Amino acid sequence: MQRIINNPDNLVDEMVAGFSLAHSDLIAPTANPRVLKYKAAPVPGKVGVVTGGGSGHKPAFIGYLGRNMLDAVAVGEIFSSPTAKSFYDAIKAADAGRGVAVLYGNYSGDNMNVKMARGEADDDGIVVKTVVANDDVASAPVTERHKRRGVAGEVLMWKVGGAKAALGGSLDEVIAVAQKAIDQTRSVGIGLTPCTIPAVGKPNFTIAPGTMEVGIGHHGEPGIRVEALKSADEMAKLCLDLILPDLPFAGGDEVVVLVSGLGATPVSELYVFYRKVAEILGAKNIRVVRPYVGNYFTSLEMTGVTLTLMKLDAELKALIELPADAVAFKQF
Amino acid sequence: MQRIINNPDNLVDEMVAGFSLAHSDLIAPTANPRVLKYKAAPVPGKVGVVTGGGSGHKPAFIGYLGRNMLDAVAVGEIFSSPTAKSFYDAIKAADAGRGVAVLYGNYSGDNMNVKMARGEADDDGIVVKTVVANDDVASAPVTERHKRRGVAGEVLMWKVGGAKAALGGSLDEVIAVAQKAIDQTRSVGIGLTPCTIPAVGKPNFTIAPGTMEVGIGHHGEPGIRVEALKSADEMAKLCLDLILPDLPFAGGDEVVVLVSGLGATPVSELYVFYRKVAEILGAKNIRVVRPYVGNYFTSLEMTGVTLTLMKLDAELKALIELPADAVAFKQF
Amino acid sequence: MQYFSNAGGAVVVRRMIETIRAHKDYLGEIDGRIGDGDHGINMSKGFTLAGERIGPADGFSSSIRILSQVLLLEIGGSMGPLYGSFFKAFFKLSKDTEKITAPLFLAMLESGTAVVKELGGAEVGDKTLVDTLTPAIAAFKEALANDRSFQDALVACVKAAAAGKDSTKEMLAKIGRSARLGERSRGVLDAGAVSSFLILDAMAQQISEIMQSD
Amino acid sequence: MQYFSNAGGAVVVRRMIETIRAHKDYLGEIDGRIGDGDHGINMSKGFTLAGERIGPADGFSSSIRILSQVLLLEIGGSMGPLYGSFFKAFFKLSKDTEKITAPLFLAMLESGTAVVKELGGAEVGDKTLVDTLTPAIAAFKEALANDRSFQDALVACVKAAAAGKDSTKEMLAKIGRSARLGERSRGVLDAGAVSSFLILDAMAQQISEIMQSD
Ligand SMILES: Nc1ncnc2c1ncn2[C@@H]1O[C@H](COP(=O)(O)OP(=O)(O)O)[C@@H](O)[C@H]1O
Ligand SMILES: Nc1ncnc2c1ncn2[C@@H]1O[C@H](COP(=O)(O)OP(=O)(O)O)[C@@H](O)[C@H]1O
Ligand SMILES: [Mg+2]
Ligand SMILES: [Mg+2]
Ligand SMILES: [Mg+2]
Ligand SMILES: [Mg+2]
Repeated sequence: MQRIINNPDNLVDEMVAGFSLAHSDLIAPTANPRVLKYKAAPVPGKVGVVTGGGSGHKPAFIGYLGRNMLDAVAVGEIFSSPTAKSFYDAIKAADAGRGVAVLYGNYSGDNMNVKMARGEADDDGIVVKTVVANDDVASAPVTERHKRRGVAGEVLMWKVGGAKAALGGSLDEVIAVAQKAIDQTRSVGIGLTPCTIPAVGKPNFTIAPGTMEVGIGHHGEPGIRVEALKSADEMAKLCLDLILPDLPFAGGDEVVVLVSGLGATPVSELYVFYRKVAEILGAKNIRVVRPYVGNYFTSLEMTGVTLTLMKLDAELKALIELPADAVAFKQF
Repeated sequence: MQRIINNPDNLVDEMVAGFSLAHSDLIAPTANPRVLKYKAAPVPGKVGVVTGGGSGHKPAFIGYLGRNMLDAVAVGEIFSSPTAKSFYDAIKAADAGRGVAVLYGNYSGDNMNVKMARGEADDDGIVVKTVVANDDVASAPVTERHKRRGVAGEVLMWKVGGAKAALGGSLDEVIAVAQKAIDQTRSVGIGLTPCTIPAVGKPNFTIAPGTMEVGIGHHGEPGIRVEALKSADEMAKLCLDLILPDLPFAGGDEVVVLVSGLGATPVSELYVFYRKVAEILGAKNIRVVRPYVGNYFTSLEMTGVTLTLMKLDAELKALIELPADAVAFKQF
Repeated sequence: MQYFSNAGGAVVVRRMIETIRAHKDYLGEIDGRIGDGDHGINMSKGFTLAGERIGPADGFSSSIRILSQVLLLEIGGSMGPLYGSFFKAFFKLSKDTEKITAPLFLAMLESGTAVVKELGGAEVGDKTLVDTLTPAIAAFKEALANDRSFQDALVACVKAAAAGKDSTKEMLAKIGRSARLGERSRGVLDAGAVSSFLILDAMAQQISEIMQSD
Repeated sequence: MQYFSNAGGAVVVRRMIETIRAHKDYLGEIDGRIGDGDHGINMSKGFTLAGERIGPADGFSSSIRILSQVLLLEIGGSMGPLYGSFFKAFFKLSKDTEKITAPLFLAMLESGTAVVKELGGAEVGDKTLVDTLTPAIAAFKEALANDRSFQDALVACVKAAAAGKDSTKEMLAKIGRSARLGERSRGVLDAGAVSSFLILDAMAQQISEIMQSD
């Protein structure tokens, strides 16, 4: 394991410490070492926007803390949901009296811990509502969308929800638009090499050289099928073939495209991939209003890519366009 | 080779095409497909700032095109200097009549191609001056600094030079301050796993598991020594032990710190590393005015880290603090 | 009637802790085949922490409360809330009782399992720890209904737990990270089903060793 | 006096192109040991492109100009400017001459090598292509001074080039990517020294085949 770590058991704490030190202009620690917040949070008069999840997805989740984005984030162990206590503390750190929107991904640990945290917050009189991201088309048929995982589409949900809150939206409005954002969003990933949880010390799944895993999960959950490795252009087509009919997206639509590496894929290759995505969408008269290409939601040192599309209406478009200032999401 | 590519021979062209499509808000193509420019370049009344280099270092070099940063970039093949013609075309794309500063790294191909491009530009009456980055302490003794390679410190040189030009500096002023920036900057890298040039198809060097290569180059040039793999804290100390005495940096200094991953190292680990760097510098009373942590200058999918420190004076500090808007460097 | 003493029952919790620690790698390996491989780490971390905090004055109830709180407050994942709530039920039902009898133990098992099902939404057949717990409770209950001893009921319970755990091997996962593997989830035991079997087995063995009668 | 015809000399350039293409992997491998492994790719790409552009009407001078321009304008790296300038000298000195004689060939070699040294700053002993070119030229020159034929001079030239190339094996690199490897650069041939040997060898062989006398 060729890693830059100390004792793997301390990895998350040391990462959080380094992150807080490096970004003290934007981020503040809280009494709970597993909760970070936007320095200005709770922002007076604003609905709090919170998320949380396992670590190992840098820059998710803490990289999206900031102005017009997230107010507080609960930090879990590598690939493991944060504790209910951390979600609860994050909710408290974000609450300015107008309620808190917890916008998180559909994993059973997160569902349970958010549920328990919400119970605690209720007792404090904090109004908490949730949106559960389920943008990964590969993780269940469209008829069972509630079973689908949340993946890189969460970034767009945070962007939209964070913007609505920043513009003064009520809790119900923030929840409604974040729900709309994720309902209009579809993602799929392709994995090319596995990753290793440092405390485990070896990859807990394999992808044979010369093959690729279509629909892989962000924690290495196996995909829907294993195929012979394809060219970048074919991968782009394959991802769009899974995504486009699912919503469906159609000619005339305006979309946001987010191409995220899974960690170890050179960013140059993400642009090669995006080039073909743009070409195919162009041919179908689907207009890319805003492309994001980079490492937005990773899986440790996995190699591969996820493609996310969000269909815009006027409201979503305006919220996506709003400036934001987070460590990993600076838009002006 | 688990990569997201088509024909490796087209990788650079397709990457440039994807990049141009994705960032048309900031970037414009030029008649030479191997030259990209900041959309507003040549900026009237401003000294042009140009760089160039081999591909495979994303977001370097094209990710630093933008407002208050670079005006034009010459793009080479993977790990290979751009052509003299591309440097020449980049110079022309950046020239607004006040001359052009070419701020590049000390590699023999780049030296030769810039030299030839400069010859052509001279014939056109464009005044070109250069600064050659040589921040890598591992690449030659301090007595032979002119032999040292340029590595991640180039980003800070571009930031400073770009800012000076944006503030209306003359060519000589831009050159002087970019030279000062690099003179005050020291870097060193540690490599943990090798990388593969797609057209070659296999790694052209190896790093045995359980070892690390101290002082590795950005193209896999072997380091100054191979050691048993150390903890993140020990790596941080080791890097500082190489960097601090070289300038030297001393108590009371104000510095910029840039920690860059080499491509495949999870960003969480860069924060673990930074945590220790900050701790050691704090103990020595060296004040970190601005830390940058992320993938700023990579080597395809190599695993590892580079550490860069720049010692500030009032002028450098002001130039570092100036806002900038580039794809990979947004500071407001 | 058989019982074990609450005051002397910390050993039951300690025995669980030892077992989970000893099986850390094994649990990780099982989780790795169709999950993300961290079940051993998650469990071992929480159980170890709890072990460090259980003091000489602690009995069964206060020990299991410590375990429950560590899991709920400091572990996270799926296992933190599920096992945390599971053990919390044991604490709640036993905290005011010195002699822990078979009917009380049954009530704790039933209450803990009900919370797990409510919180996680899993039913028998979904390939989770519920597949271990449910038949184990049924066997324990049936033994009591047939007037068997606490001791005998524990043996029946563990036997049924083992069978329940093994039954997950051929199941299609319907919940958690492996839920959508479809056919690919078959042929592998469920990690939570295994850890819950280990927990029941450790409890049963230790209770047998400290069992008393009056 | 021996000469080869400029008009019929495109084959000399074609022969170089074939050789470089045939040794693409070998050159990459050598560069990989102490450089970045792309020497074969860089060279083969430029030479192949040039090969596609040389037409039936081209002679030696116009063919070598095409090669030179491709290298200079489209290849980059170290080899683009170095070999580009090297071949440009061949074009410049031969463009107005139909019979290319030994003294003219010597002048081209000398002029090309001078540009390479000037541009790259390498001297003999730095572990670069200069270590192949310099002794090769000296041998050619000496052969002419001793009134040997063009043919004989070419043989001497290639022999010295081979020795020059081999001499790089035990050198410490002083320039280019491998310059700071110190002792670790010893024991491996220099990639540019090898490619320049292959180029001289290919030229010599093809010139021998089309050699004429008057
Ligand atoms: N909703 C749920 N209800 C019951 N058990 C669950 C649920 N989700 C997961 N599990 C159990 O959790 C186990 C995995 O635990 P662990 O690996 O520690 O957490 P994670 O899935 O977060 O990595 C599974 O084997 C399964 O038995
Ligand atoms: N400054 C120089 N002068 C002469 N030859 C050089 C110089 N720099 C590099 N070389 C030659 O270039 C060769 C490497 O070429 P290549 O691998 O194509 O380019 P790069 O070094 O840019 O990867 C070396 O083997 C050496 O012979
Ligand atoms: Mg997990
Ligand atoms: Mg190269
Ligand atoms: Mg797991
Ligand atoms: Mg090379």
